[in-house]
Amino acid sequence: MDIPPLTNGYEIVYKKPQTLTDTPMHYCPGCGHGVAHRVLMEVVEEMGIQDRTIGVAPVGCSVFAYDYMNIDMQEAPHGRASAVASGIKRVLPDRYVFSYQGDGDLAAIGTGETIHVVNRGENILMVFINNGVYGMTGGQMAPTTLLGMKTTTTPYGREVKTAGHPLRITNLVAQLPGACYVTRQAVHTPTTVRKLKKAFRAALEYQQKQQGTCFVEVVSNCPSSWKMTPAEANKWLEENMFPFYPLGDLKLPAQSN
Amino acid sequence: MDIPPLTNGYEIVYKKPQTLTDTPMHYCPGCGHGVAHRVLMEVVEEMGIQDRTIGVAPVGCSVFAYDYMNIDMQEAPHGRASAVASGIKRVLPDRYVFSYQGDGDLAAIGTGETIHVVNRGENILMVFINNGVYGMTGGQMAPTTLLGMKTTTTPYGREVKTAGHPLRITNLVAQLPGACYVTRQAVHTPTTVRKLKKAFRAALEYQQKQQGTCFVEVVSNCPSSWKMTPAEANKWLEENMFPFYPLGDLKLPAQSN
Amino acid sequence: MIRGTVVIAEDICKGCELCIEACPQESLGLSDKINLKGYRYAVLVKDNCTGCVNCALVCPDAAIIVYRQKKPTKTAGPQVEVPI
Amino acid sequence: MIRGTVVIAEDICKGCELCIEACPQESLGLSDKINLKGYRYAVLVKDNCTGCVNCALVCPDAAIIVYRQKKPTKTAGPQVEVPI
Amino acid sequence: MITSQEIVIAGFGGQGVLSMGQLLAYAAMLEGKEVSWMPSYGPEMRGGTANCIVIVSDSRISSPILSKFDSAIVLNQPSLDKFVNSVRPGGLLLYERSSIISPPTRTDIEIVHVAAIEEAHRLTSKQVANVVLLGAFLERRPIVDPKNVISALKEVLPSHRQHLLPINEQALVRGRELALEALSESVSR
Amino acid sequence: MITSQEIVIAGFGGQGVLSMGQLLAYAAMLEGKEVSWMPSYGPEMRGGTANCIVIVSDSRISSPILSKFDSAIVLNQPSLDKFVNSVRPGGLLLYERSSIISPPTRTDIEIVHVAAIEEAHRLTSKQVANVVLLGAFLERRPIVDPKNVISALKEVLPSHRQHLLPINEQALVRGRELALEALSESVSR
Amino acid sequence: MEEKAEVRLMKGNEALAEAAFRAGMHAYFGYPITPQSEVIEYLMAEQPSHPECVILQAESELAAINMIYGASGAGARVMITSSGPGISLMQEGISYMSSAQLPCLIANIQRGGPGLGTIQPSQGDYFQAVKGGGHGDYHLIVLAPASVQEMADFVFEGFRLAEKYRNPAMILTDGALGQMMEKVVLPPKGSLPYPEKPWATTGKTKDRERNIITSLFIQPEKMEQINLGLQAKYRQIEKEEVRYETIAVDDAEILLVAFGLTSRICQKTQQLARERGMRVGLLRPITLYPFPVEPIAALAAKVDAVLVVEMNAGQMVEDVRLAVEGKCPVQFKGRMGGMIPSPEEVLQAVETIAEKQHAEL
Amino acid sequence: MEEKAEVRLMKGNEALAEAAFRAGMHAYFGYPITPQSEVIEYLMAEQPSHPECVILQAESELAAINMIYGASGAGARVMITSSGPGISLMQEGISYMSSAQLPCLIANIQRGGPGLGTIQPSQGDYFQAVKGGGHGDYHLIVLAPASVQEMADFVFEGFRLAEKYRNPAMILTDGALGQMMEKVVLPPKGSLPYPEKPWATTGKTKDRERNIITSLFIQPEKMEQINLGLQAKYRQIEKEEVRYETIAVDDAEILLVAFGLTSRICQKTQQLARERGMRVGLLRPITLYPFPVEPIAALAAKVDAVLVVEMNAGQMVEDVRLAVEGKCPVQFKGRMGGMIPSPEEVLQAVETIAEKQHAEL
Ligand SMILES: Cc1ncc(C[n+]2csc(CCOP(=O)(O)OP(=O)(O)O)c2C)c(N)n1
Ligand SMILES: Cc1ncc(C[n+]2csc(CCOP(=O)(O)OP(=O)(O)O)c2C)c(N)n1
Ligand code: SF4
Ligand code: SF4
Ligand code: SF4
Ligand code: SF4
Ligand code: SF4
Ligand code: SF4
Ligand SMILES: [Mg+2]
Ligand SMILES: [Mg+2]
Repeated sequence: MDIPPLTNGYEIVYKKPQTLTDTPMHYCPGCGHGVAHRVLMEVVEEMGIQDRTIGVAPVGCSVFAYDYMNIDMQEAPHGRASAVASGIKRVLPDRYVFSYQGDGDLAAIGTGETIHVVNRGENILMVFINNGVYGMTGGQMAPTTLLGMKTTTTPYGREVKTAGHPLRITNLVAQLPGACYVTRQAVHTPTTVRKLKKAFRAALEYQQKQQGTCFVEVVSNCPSSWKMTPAEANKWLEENMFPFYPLGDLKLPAQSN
Repeated sequence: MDIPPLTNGYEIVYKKPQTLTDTPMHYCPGCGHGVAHRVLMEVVEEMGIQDRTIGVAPVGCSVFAYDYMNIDMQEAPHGRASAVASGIKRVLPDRYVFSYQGDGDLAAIGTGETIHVVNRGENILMVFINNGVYGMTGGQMAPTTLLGMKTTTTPYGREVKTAGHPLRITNLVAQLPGACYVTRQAVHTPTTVRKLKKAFRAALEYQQKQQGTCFVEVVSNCPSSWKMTPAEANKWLEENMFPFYPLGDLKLPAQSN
Repeated sequence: MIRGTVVIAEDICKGCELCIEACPQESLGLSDKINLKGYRYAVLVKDNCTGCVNCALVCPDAAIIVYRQKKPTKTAGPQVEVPI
Repeated sequence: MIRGTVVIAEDICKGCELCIEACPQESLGLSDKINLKGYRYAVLVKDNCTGCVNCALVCPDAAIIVYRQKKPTKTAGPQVEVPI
Repeated sequence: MITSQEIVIAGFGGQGVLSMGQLLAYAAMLEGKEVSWMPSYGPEMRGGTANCIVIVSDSRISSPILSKFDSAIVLNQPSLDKFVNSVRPGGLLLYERSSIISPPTRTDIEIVHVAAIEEAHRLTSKQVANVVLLGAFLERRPIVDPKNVISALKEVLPSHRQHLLPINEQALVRGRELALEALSESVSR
Repeated sequence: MITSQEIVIAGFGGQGVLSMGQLLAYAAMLEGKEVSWMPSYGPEMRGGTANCIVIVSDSRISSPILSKFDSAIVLNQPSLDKFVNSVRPGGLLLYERSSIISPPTRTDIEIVHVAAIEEAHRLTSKQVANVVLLGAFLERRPIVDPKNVISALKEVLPSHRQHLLPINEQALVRGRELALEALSESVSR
Repeated sequence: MEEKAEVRLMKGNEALAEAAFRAGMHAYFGYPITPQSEVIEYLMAEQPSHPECVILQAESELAAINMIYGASGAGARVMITSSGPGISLMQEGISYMSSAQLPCLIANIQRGGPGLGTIQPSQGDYFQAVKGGGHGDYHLIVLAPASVQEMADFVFEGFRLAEKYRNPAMILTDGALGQMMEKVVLPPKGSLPYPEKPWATTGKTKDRERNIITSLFIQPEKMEQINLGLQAKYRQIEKEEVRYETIAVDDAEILLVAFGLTSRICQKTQQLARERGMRVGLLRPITLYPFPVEPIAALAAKVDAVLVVEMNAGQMVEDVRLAVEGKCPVQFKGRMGGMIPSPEEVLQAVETIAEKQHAEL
Repeated sequence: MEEKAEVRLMKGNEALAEAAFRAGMHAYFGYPITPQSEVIEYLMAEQPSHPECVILQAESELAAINMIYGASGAGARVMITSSGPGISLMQEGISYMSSAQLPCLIANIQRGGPGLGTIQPSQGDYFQAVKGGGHGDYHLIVLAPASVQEMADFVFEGFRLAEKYRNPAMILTDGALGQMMEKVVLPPKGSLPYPEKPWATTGKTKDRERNIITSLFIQPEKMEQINLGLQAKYRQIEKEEVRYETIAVDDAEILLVAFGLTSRICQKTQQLARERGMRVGLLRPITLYPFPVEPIAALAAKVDAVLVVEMNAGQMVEDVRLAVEGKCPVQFKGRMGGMIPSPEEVLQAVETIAEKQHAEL
């Protein structure tokens, strides 16, 4: 994207970070993945750590994240992003390493890795995009799907009896001693975006201090699977997801030094 | 085992249940597995449900449980006992189904299954034998190994930095809405054995009421891996395991009807 | 009132309308035209933008550049101020 | 004092000594002999057993049967009473 | 009446390309014919172009995937560019007129274009442009009886959409008429 | 001096059967010989019987697993029963006297028994019964210099157990003497 | 609920799912993956009409295959479906089930690999299916449908064979057959009888010994016996269950060998070749295990050359070579990574062989 | 810390572990399983002397193989070890690594299968290792040691080949070789140079484009190119890296073919046979992939018969048959489930063949 010349007397106050490539993103219109990508890359740019940051995105809609984030990246098998990230971090302990995982990935097939990576306190950032469905494969139930919610595998709405309860894995993670900083954020309004950015920044700064795993849940949307317009989806999110997945910090590091 | 004839004027007040076979158990002297087996089978006998009980034991020292428990049983791949048990229970919903898993099995390789089986509230009993090591494979570190504890894979004692914290998976499980009854018991004294029996009985009775997963942790020993006599091991258990894994109920069913 | 403006990459925009929702000034709307990807894209429809950046913050496709009038009191040099 | 006794399956016993530890009466000890598996097995060493069942409860190999003197007051019939 | 056809139908994702193919296949099945419908796998997960291959035959169908066709029905320029040379000599290329900027120039095949989108708007439902095209196709290649297309539609439409039957029926008829008009135009030209 | 031997050593788990084999192999290696040591996999995970096959040779060793042996050293009855017929004619069967109830009856092999456990007790360490047997074996089959057994022991004993060297040295010597006595007994008999 | 045979236009994945209901499936455990997610979606949508059948989305393929293990061991008729990566994750479970002799039906709707690869159709998992992707010596019974009709039919056949031999059976197909629609005649529900399963763990009643499902036999002598038993079963399967189809092989000079989707493509090639006067025939293995060794060997003795066509780098061709044993040259034509060969490009390969053959005459 | 070459008496598993340190391994991720737990136990005990090397016990084999994936992608020299069931669980990860072209060394210390089986030695995972247990078309470079010395040497060789070809390499061995002790000469630490890995994800510096480790190529045309690239690499490996050993084959009438432990047993058989005046030779494939096709084909043209000996139901024998292509009869002698054939019983099989051969003369 060419940046247009400065309009006379005007200055740029906001533009896409250099840590995003110019490749147009394949996400559906209004999808929260794009915002989360951008905000994370803004932090990487602002911290000046592009050359020391390595990202891992597994299968899920964000599988092509490496096309958009202008940093070294690995694509991981479904559910294993945090294990892959641990492998990287263990051999390159001075780098900033993050995983970027969907709810299907992190809270279903990858549950074991999630719990154990945090329990070991791997010094990585885990970004957890909770959109309540399997977006990429066409909108099947995720562990985080709300009760009553219709998906392609719960066509009559999710029922406790057969499919169990929606899983607040972030709450579990927050209780592990290996967790350094655990927070739940969103991306659908200017305010939540600002907060998310602060959270990412904090998480990456903690990483330097080797205090354990930082875990940032982003309660996001999937307009396509939810079969809503982006605006409707964001409204639905506030009304339905937030009551069950309330925003805010679940764990802060013991000391701030 | 032939039961000797009643000594004149005496009556039997305690004998091995019929739900245990006569095969001598392969466990090391003093191993808690034997007690846990017997107590569980006593409950099955007393409830008269031998013909409706199906057990699942995965790899671990108790892999031969089917040689000792006189009920229909399945041997499961490492970590998957609760998934196997779910499969059985879903197709035979009126049977009593339990899994019997070690800490390596349930809390390491099987973490994902453990969390999701409980989260779905599968109506099974999960028996969790926590002896702080991988007994069967020769005493390697388990997720539950205490800090500082020496095992064959932590020859200098478990360290947080590399191996993370001991994992209290039972505490995590207790927070899932699918859990009906979660308790932590022991097998090393007459009193704890009596309590364990009550817990097993309660768990199987709840199963009938379809209220969700019952989860009974048994803090046990492994004299061989710990390189102690059975008596020493039980003392060490009280002094070291109990402070970190305190006995007692972690969750009771909402209503008792 | 501070004056601002936005430049929207029309080929990148997917017409999700989230910027339109987010703009406190109601400065934005959808164009009638369709871009190469087949989307009606977002455009400035009023000249009252304050450069508040809200639209850019919520744009999932990073399609928006926001400008603000330079504060005349400040010393020279095109300072890029990132407000969040 | 109620009188009891125990019968220990000497071929099954692994000599773990947990019953010995658990017996409040100190009625049990290890035999000097070795069984087929190579273990010194547990035996009654005193005649003061009360049939309290403690030893059987902790025996990992279910090797112990516990007997207790019948209460003479009770009506007839060999009742098996399981105290736990 | 022709008895067998190998057809490719191609356009943008939302244009009803796949369902047009299904409808045709279903109708042919109702007539007791052998049919196959093979959607293409675009690399895009959502949106992008779509196409399907429909084969109708009196005998067992061998390959459901082909690179040469008796007929092509295309609804956008990229699809036309992609398939124009896949039509066998003597075959048919039918396209939606307003969607094509540079029309095909082959002379060894029959080329028909109809303003299906315009017509659909006229019928007050832009959803039926594909049915208009299907009507036009069946005029030129009467591989199934249009009546059976309607029967097929009855079967596949869920109950809450059965009210759309009449408009589809009209679309089919209008397609047929437009194809006839197009033909007479080209004959008169 | 013989240059090659295929030996099986068998007994209960705790009797030091495996380490006796290792010691022998190590000593042979120190003399520049080719060696292999193969433990058996008993079906039992813990306890039960154990055995190992040790091969010492001047040339490259082919199969480390054999079913016939030049020598067998056995420390309990089940092992004797299992291996008595695996000794090649002319070979050696050495056994611990007190552990065997029904002695072997073969006449085509050399049979030697020593009271190694008794001797070990006399040396105040029942751990060294295996070394007594090793001394006896080396008297009959001098495949390595006993000095090298001691050197090997120096290498394998961890520093906090180096004080056990003298008693092992004695055990080795006593084993040798017992074997000589056994021989003279059988000769005089 | 009895249903009659019925004609429908269906996708292969849907036909497979519907057939499973009609074949009396008791339980399905699965996990979404393209290009087979329609199976679980169809099953979930139709489940209310089949209340006797459990359909569960597991948290992973690993959990799913182990739920299948448990349910099968408890006597249920069970199915699981997935594609490439998901099937790889099941290899431990499949090895266990083979060893414990648990019947089940596994469908692999193949996509292009290795790794994450593409979501396009492929036949790259032949080796995994036929040689055994898990550890140890075992075989799956492997059926390769070539039409939507067979996607349905082989569900019945798969269950039947799996239960007859107490062995996992696999339907090895691909994304194209899963997504394409054809006419399919569906057998009525209830037409596949349930065999007795006296070995199942349904609760130890007084009148029998306890049942044990296990693959652990710690004594090697015993484990070898288990293996010999398995091998004897495989020999029987090889003797009795080979299935294949031939087209115009009687006078063929060139023999095409292909399975699944590529066999359909080769059928077209065969027609085109005959139109051009070339004597080309086709043999399609229907069972990949047991493999039609003898029919291929017999034809190999008569033809000038064999051409194997696959959507992979050459996998079944090894089994063909083993059958041909040098009796005639065996050529290979493959596409990979989700590419589908066209009948015309296969024809070209045939022509090249024909020319070479003539040049050599 | 430089160390000199050193002679030691070690178990195979220990030799492998010690060699890994000396070969400059950066990271090992593993999970206990018999009969290979000594590897991680040894590594953990010795780790303090190798502070540059990460040794981590993962929570599962699945996590371990993916840690290997990450660490290898980050440029590290990595190793993982397991046995049967654990290796099966890694199949998805192995397929991914093959596709993403990540070097690593995997050791499978085989035990008897299928399923949980036994903990006794076996060669039952040959197919899985050589044909590809995971999905898609890929090959591992497979080395089969036959001595403790080779357990150490092939660690160096495995790392070297893996890095040279950017491909996973596997040491396929068994519990007996893992547990047995032999003399081993250990090369000094630092003797295996580190190649440049410009593709590794170490952080995108200004002077280069970002590095991406992926196996996803959604466009089939692109994925086919990736596959063609892999196949070209495999052809090169087949051309350049075949390793095998022969004993007394020049005048052999009967050729034994065996790998790993069974090749040692066959060596004894070969000696016994010669002692009995039978002209028996032995070919031992050292690389199972690439397989020594040509040497076997050449010998097949000269000998009367080939006898393949394996501790399985007959797996490598297929590759031998493919090489022999009917030139002479190929017989098989196998034991399963953890049973080890004795030299004498192999000799018996040889005698049977010899008799038959003579009867036919
Ligand atoms: C082993 C394996 N199983 C299944 C899949 C198919 N698959 C790809 S992404 C995905 C889930 C995506 O959901 P989520 O992680 O929530 O990400 P989202 O697309 O919603 O952002 C699945 C099941 C796969 N690629 N690999
Ligand atoms: C996939 C797989 N990985 C590893 C093993 C080896 N293994 C068998 S049991 C076991 C752990 C046993 O520990 P635990 O579950 O705590 O049971 P315990 O023996 O302590 O009672 C392991 C790692 C296996 N059988 N399968
Ligand atoms: S499917 Fe959902 S999560 Fe995926 S890109 Fe579209 S909106 Fe986003
Ligand atoms: S190893 Fe430990 S857990 Fe296993 S039987 Fe022995 S004492 Fe019990
Ligand atoms: S910068 Fe603020 S005022 Fe201007 S268009 Fe964007 S949201 Fe509206
Ligand atoms: S938010 Fe971005 S993508 Fe959406 S309409 Fe506005 S400019 Fe376009
Ligand atoms: S029953 Fe009680 S008193 Fe008697 S031996 Fe046992 S523990 Fe001692
Ligand atoms: S507790 Fe049981 S096994 Fe242990 S010594 Fe007493 S009788 Fe023997
Ligand atoms: Mg999601
Ligand atoms: Mg344990």
